[in-house]
Amino acid sequence: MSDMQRYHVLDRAPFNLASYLLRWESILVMLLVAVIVINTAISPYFLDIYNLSDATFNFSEKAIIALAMALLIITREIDLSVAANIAVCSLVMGLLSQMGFGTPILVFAGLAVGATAGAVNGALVTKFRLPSIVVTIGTMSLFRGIAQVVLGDQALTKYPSALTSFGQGYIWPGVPIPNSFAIFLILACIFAFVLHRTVIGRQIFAIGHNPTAARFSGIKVENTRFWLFVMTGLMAGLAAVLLTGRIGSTRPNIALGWELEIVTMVILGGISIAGGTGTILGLVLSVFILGLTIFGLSLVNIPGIEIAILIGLLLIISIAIPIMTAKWRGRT
Amino acid sequence: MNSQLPILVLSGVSKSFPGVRALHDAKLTLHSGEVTALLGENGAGKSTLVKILTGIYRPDAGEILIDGKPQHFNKPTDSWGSGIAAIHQETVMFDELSVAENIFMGHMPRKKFGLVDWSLLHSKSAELLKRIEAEFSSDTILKTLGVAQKHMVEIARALSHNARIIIMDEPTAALSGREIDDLFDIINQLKSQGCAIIFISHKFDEIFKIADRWTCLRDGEYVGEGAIKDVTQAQLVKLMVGRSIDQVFPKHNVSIGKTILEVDDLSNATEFDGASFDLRQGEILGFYGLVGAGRSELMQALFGISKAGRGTVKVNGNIVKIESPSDAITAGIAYVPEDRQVQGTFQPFGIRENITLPSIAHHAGRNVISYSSELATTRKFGARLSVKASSWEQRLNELSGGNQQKVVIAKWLATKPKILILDEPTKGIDIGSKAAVHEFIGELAGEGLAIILVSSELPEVIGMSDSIQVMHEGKFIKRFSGAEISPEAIVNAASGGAH
Amino acid sequence: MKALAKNREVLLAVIVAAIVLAVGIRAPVFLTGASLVNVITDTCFLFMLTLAQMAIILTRGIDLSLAANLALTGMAVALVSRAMPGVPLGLIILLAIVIGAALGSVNGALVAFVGIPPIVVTLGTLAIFRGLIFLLAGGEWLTSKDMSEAFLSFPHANLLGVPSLIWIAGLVIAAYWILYRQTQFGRGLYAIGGNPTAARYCGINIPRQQFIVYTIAGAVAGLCGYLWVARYGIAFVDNAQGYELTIIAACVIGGVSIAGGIGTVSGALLGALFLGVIVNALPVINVSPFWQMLISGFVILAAVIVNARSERPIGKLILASARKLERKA
Amino acid sequence: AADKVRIALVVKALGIGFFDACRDGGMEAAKELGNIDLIYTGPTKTTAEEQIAVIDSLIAQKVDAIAISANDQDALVPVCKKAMERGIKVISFDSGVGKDGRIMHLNPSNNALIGAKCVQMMAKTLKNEGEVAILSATAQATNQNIWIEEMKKEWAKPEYAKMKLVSTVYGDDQADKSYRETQGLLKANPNLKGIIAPTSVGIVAAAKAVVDAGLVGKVFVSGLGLPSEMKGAVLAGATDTFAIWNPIDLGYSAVMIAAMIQSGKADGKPGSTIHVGRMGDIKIGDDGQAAMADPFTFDKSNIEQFSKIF
Ligand SMILES: Nc1ncnc2c1ncn2[C@@H]1O[C@H](COP(=O)(O)OP(=O)(O)OP(=O)(O)O)[C@@H](O)[C@H]1O
Ligand SMILES: Nc1ncnc2c1ncn2[C@@H]1O[C@H](COP(=O)(O)OP(=O)(O)OP(=O)(O)O)[C@@H](O)[C@H]1O
Ligand SMILES: [Mg+2]
Ligand SMILES: [Mg+2]
Repeated sequence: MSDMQRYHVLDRAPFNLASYLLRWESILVMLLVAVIVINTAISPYFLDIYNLSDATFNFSEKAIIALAMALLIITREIDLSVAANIAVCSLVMGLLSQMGFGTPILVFAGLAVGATAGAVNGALVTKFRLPSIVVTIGTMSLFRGIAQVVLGDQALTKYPSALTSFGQGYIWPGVPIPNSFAIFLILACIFAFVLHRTVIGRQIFAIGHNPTAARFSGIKVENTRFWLFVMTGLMAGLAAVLLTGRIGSTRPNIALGWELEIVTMVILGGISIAGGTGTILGLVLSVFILGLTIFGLSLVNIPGIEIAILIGLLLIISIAIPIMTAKWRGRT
Repeated sequence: MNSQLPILVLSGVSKSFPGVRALHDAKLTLHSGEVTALLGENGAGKSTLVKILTGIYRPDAGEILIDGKPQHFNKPTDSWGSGIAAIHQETVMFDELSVAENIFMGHMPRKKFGLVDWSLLHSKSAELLKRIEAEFSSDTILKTLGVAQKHMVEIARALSHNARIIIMDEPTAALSGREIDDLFDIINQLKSQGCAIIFISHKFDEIFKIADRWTCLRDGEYVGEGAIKDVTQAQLVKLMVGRSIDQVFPKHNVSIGKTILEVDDLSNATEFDGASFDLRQGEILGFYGLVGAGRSELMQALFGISKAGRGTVKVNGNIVKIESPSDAITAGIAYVPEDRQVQGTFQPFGIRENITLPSIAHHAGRNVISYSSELATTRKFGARLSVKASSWEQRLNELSGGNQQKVVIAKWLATKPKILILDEPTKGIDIGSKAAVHEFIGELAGEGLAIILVSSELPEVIGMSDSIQVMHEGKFIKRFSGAEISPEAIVNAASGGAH
Repeated sequence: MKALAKNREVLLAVIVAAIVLAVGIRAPVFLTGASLVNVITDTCFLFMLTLAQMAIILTRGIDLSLAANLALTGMAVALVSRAMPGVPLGLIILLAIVIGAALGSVNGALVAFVGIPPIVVTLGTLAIFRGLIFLLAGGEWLTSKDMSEAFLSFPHANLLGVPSLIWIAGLVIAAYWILYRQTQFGRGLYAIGGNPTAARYCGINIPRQQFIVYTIAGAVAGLCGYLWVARYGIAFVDNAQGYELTIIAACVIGGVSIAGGIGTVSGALLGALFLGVIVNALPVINVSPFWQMLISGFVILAAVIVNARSERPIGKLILASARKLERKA
Repeated sequence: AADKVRIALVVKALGIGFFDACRDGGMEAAKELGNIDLIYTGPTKTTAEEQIAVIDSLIAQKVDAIAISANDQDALVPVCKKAMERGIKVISFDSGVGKDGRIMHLNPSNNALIGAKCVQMMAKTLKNEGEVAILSATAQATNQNIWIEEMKKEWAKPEYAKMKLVSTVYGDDQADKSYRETQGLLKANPNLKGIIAPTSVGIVAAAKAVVDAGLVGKVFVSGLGLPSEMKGAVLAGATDTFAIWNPIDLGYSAVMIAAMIQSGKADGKPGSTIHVGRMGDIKIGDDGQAAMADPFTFDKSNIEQFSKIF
């Protein structure tokens, strides 16, 4: 056409160091470095490969759920029932274990129950068009309620040793990488690849930016959301398998309050609660920042609740910094 | 007329956004009792100027004089105080609130203790509605109104300020025939009351009908002004675009091929009834009707957005079940929606990601997306529609409305459809781009694409289409073709009169 | 549409009444005046906090820190009362309101002026407030022995046979009703949630309104903080733990749209009453404690589903025949 | 300070009055022994997962001994085992860790005795007659459940035939829930005469609810509570008697035992005896458990005096 060259359009915006440095991931990297430096300074026990590896036990299960939750949050949904879901998964595993089933069946059952519970959430949200925050507040009570009705004041503690040694174990004798942490790392790579390199990932972002336009673009919005709920449930099931194995016991209050910790991980990772933005790299960095902050501070025996204050501050300040800088840059 | 002092003088106004110079040393002069048309291509800075005049943006430099006195607008209420009111390009409406609240939001009449004076609010609103001959009451909840009625509420709101300067940023973009005439009646009424009016539109027939003067912007800069009676459309277009555009509706001589789409008795409970038509390769079928005639609803049902209750759709002679847009895309149908903000664009995505989204599977071998393949497509369609941007990664919310529209069209062409449905494709885009779009539509038809063109702009429908289907209140009235096509007959049919 | 909203509220009211009656049949004692007053009194906190939360949700925000604010303020005034048993009650109440408002204004400032998403801000302050309780009291529990007689007895005092807690809740409800229905500020909240850009074009100072709304909500939470501590006679870190979600559930059951811009006072109050009746009724009819959580989860879901069904949008009425039908209905 | 012996006292959760009193006892023991660095710690929530994280950090710090009151007797076993494998001496007190996860367990008192005591106190107040309900903490609390079990055993005795257990409810150690549950009990059981709350949160809330309902003198609350928190209830008349062991002594003993075992002065093996400072000798039973002392009862006569202590 005659005016093919009417405007000159670059392929990419020219490189701009400042905006590169102000990317969320860069800020998180700086934060992570700061956390490591500070922790090393305040405790001689921090930079110890065995200690650090043990520390990962306490956040890997949550981080695994956070991966799926991140995708859900990108599509403007949320699942607050994940922790309660763990309770139901663990419950079913415990009951089956009492009946004498072996580890493979238990693992399968944990995953299946988790995915089913996720499907319940997904169906309620997508079929009835309900806001997920409310649905999952409801199913949170429902799921934990089920555990409570079945277990009452009892605990299930008879688990096959294969399961417990998996939950408490390391990938290889002598290699200080716990199974749960290794699973998290592998899953993080898979999630990052899917989200950032594949069609489905692009569609997930599109749904988060503008669900209506996504529908008009031929994306099966409700379908995708449904499967993301199932995926989140599945990850909760996986976390339940690992956690049950690790502590070898099931009570109705297992994993109590994890939902907010997981949401905190996701948000600090730069995944916007308004949908559409975020990276898995950011999430992984945030997992390390939170995990190492908590571990480092508890090494000097700062009470958990004071650490919680710090994390609250960290969350607010770290989100405020880029917003403030952007404002300030916009003004000049 | 120009002997009197101008009511508003704006001079040396500049405004930049990060990376974009929206206005540079712009100027504008208004006189009482005159309509001034503000002209410019998409992204020329018209809406930005409006937002500066209404206190929404603060200019980086420049001066605003009203009655010779300098003004500083920091927030919308400041500009109301100086007698300026505006109907913005984006709808400024609250669906859940009543008409009266919509009119007076931000300046409700109040009684003791700052409580809202509901009775005064409603009586004032009723008065305003009566003045513009609206037929709904002031306590109607807005979302129950149709588009044209909503538009009247916006006009009532502008009037509620008793403003002497009224700005209308593309007020006719969502209106058709009769409603536009109603609007012009109101404008004339305001003129006679001594108001100065800024009228922004990309439709020249309207400009020549209503405006007294014109001011033109190009790339944010002032390029000239004058009286409407002294210029021709070609001169104005040249000023706006910087070159001349010869043909607005290029009618290609295309050999029309075999029937590709057959729609039989498509109906749903509330929106359209008994839609039957067929479409051949290379054919452009226009759909005309008043706003709210149900054209978009029909097209959306065809595209799988909503469910039709009854009827069949055949593509290439085979019945297809279209239950979702992805089914439609698979069947080779593409739909450029009418509401680009809500239905068409992903604002935080860049141009590339927007354009390739519906056809993303073509760029992904085994699900993994290839960036270079995406970029090639983006360049091809972006350049062909002359999208103006700094880079292909620029976010959509940084583009002007018209350029966003081009991206939306590009993204559907990239799906390589067999049947292309265009719903108000040139709504809000400037004359130059419009010509490019029309040219392109013609070319596509030449390549054998079957096209449905839904438009509320009569010249466009008549100029582009081989035949025209008219709808009224959800029903098919008549399909005009060849010599039957005349503006009078079509408008008559669209208002339900041709039975 | 208006009729539809009314319908939903009527429906909710009928459901609440039905539950009360059903419980009454199994345990007649539930229907006695004293017992019903008790239920209302117990739900007073939820009434006030639901309205406060509604104002925030209307502006497309959310406040997860209300319960933590309540607990922190409660602890602060309890500490004051212990340190200075002689402080007059009026001053204590004023102090509670001021502390609560100050905490709320932190949320407000971060949301409105810095521009951080509300859920992030309040997730953060939720943790911070809870932590501060621990720091403030050094982990101690304050019980009735640490509080003065006047401090403790106020929520139970009767005025014209009605507990003062109900009076206070009544005042707060009335104030919120006036705010929502009778002021431009309140209508502006609906505008902000309905269409923020439009609200800005209408000259509404969105940050200012957001700030005020969070601050008022904080003040209400602070007031509830004192009342809570006085009523239950204990101040500790876990006071009202998890209550933030109950408040949000009450809003949504009452028809307040999480997407902003929609919600009525009567709806929100009914939503709160609904939950209040459920939690009070279950122990009375001897439902096994293990079943309570399951039942309340189920009931929340049921309420939300029923609610959503009545909210289904109908298509555009373009066909003349469809419009006629609609008019008849 | 480097050569000091570091002993961690891990409680169910920080911010609970009872455990703060335990800490005071622990400090006393540390001071008495001289070379002890006492780390008082615990999670924010009473869950096993959080407590495991705390233990993990103690292992990383290479503390010398841990005395823990467990949130879950089974879930803590693996991590405690890991601690012991790394040379840390682990004992449990108050609420036990399963056998494999600790060297020995110190019960505050004999469980059977506590259960019996609760029933006996109520029986005395009610003169063996009337309807009684139990208000517990969470349904998962190990010690609560053991005590309720023991109460039921005592209840089976013929002298309580006219005293009926009508209901058991759970207040989750939350003031408002406990309060509401009590209100529910009062409404659902119009003839209720007594409430036994073997939890320090529950008992306070229950007494408050009884006072607020104007049922002082008609319904009596008993159970386990701290004198400092129960003073109001006793003076108001809602509570006639209640019991508790001395948490200061409990903390003292736990730290003392941990220090003894750590220094090799005792091995903590079943059947052995440990000398526990001012508490005298404590004998470890064949199940690896020991009992510290009998529960102590409080009423109007001694509440003033003890409410100043703990
Ligand atoms: N908020 C903003 N941020 C960044 N750039 C902006 C913003 N608003 C407008 N622009 C840019 O400023 C320029 C002028 O835009 P404006 O909306 O005023 O154009 P217009 O003349 O109204 O065009 P149209 O006819 O398409 O409505 C465009 O290049 C646009 O991309
Ligand atoms: N009831 C409504 N509420 C909100 N927006 C509306 C409504 N009706 C139409 N609109 C908007 O107004 C514009 C024109 O819509 P509408 O589809 O009614 O007009 P039309 O396309 O000219 O008529 P039709 O296609 O039905 O013949 C679109 O942007 C649409 O989204
Ligand atoms: Mg514009
Ligand atoms: Mg249309």
